[in-house]
Amino acid sequence: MIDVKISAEPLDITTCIMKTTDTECGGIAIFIGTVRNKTNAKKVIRLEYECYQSMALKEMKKIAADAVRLSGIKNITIHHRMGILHIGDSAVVIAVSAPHREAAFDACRYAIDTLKKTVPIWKKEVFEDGEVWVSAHA
Amino acid sequence: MIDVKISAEPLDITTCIMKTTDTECGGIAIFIGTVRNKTNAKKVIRLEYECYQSMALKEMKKIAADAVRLSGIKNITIHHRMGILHIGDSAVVIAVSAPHREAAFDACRYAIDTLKKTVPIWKKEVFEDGEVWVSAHA
Amino acid sequence: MKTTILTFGIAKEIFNGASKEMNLKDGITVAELKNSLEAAYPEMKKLHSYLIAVNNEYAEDDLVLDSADEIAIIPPVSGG
Amino acid sequence: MKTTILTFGIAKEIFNGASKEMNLKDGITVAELKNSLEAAYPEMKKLHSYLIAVNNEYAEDDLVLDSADEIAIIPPVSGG
Repeated sequence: MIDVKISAEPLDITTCIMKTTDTECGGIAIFIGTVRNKTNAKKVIRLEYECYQSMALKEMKKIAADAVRLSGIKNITIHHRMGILHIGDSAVVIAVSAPHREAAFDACRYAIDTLKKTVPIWKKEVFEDGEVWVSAHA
Repeated sequence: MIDVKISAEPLDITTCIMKTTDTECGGIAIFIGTVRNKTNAKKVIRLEYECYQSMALKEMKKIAADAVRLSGIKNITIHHRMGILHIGDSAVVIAVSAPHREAAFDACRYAIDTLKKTVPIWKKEVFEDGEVWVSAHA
Repeated sequence: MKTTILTFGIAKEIFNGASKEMNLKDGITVAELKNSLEAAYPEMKKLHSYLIAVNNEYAEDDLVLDSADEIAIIPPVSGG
Repeated sequence: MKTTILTFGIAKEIFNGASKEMNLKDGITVAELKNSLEAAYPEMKKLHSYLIAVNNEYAEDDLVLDSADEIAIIPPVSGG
């Protein structure tokens, strides 16, 4: 099962886990990316996420399909939040189930690492004294 | 923060995640071990868990402390269920938060791998035609 | 050929809008498009890197663009 | 010395109870205890492996036991 979603609403972690649970799988590995209160010691007020939605969904589906193909996992859910996020909010949830836990961990890590490299999603960090598009400049 | 628990009641995954969430941490890695419907193609009816509680808690605390020391993570929650579990029930939940996701993944994996080797907890698999203490014999 | 370029993130700010009508020469490649963009918007050269997506796929420099293509500027991504 | 051995998992079944009163010679080591256990309960030799815990810690073979120690038989663990 592959479930990929981009949502303007808060992510529901329990739903992601329930969708991914499988009685043939003994383990679920989950990664939740949350908004930190600081970047390089500077206080973060909020993050603003935007995406190129059609392409982002396509890239997320590729990651999910590759994770299934490469790791032998059975189910993967990738949900990413859009819009304005505050400290502690979940930006991304990735849940992976597999008969064996090694594959679930490998695939979960592969998915978040690759998402950060290839999926057209951008975040702007808003500080007290300005804002910056993350990674835009060297 | 280290939180270690052995419980006869169903594990509350949301609570484990909330306890582990930290505004200084950008990522949470979670592992949930669930009861599979089959072992080597044999249908599993239920699992029965028991433990040497005082020593199990001590070993779980060691794992948590080592995870903090070795990986530089900030928070780790390890909850293990006892008693009779049915297909799909969660036997163990490990949640780890860290400023960076690599450490969270490493520590989560270290914790479940080590728990399975050192913590005095035992499970009996009950099949339609018999039962077996897992790993007891070669 | 006349085409619309989609922009996101910092590129949206550099282009001052989420999409930009542009007149491009017929048979233009991705590499040539990048040169045109950088000539018209020098701020683009200050980015750490950026890619062009054509029809929702990352495009190689030698790809020839068509007026029917959906073309987008992809500045460094930062999801997760 | 008189002591109580705690047993778990399959060891509980082999010993037919969660704890067993045993008379051990004074100054007995963990290795000697294992020999005594295997002599009295040959089923123990069929286990994949097992360890002795003393006061909630895994014990080395040469540790000398005291009547005040909490001694437990730890068959192969299978948590998670």
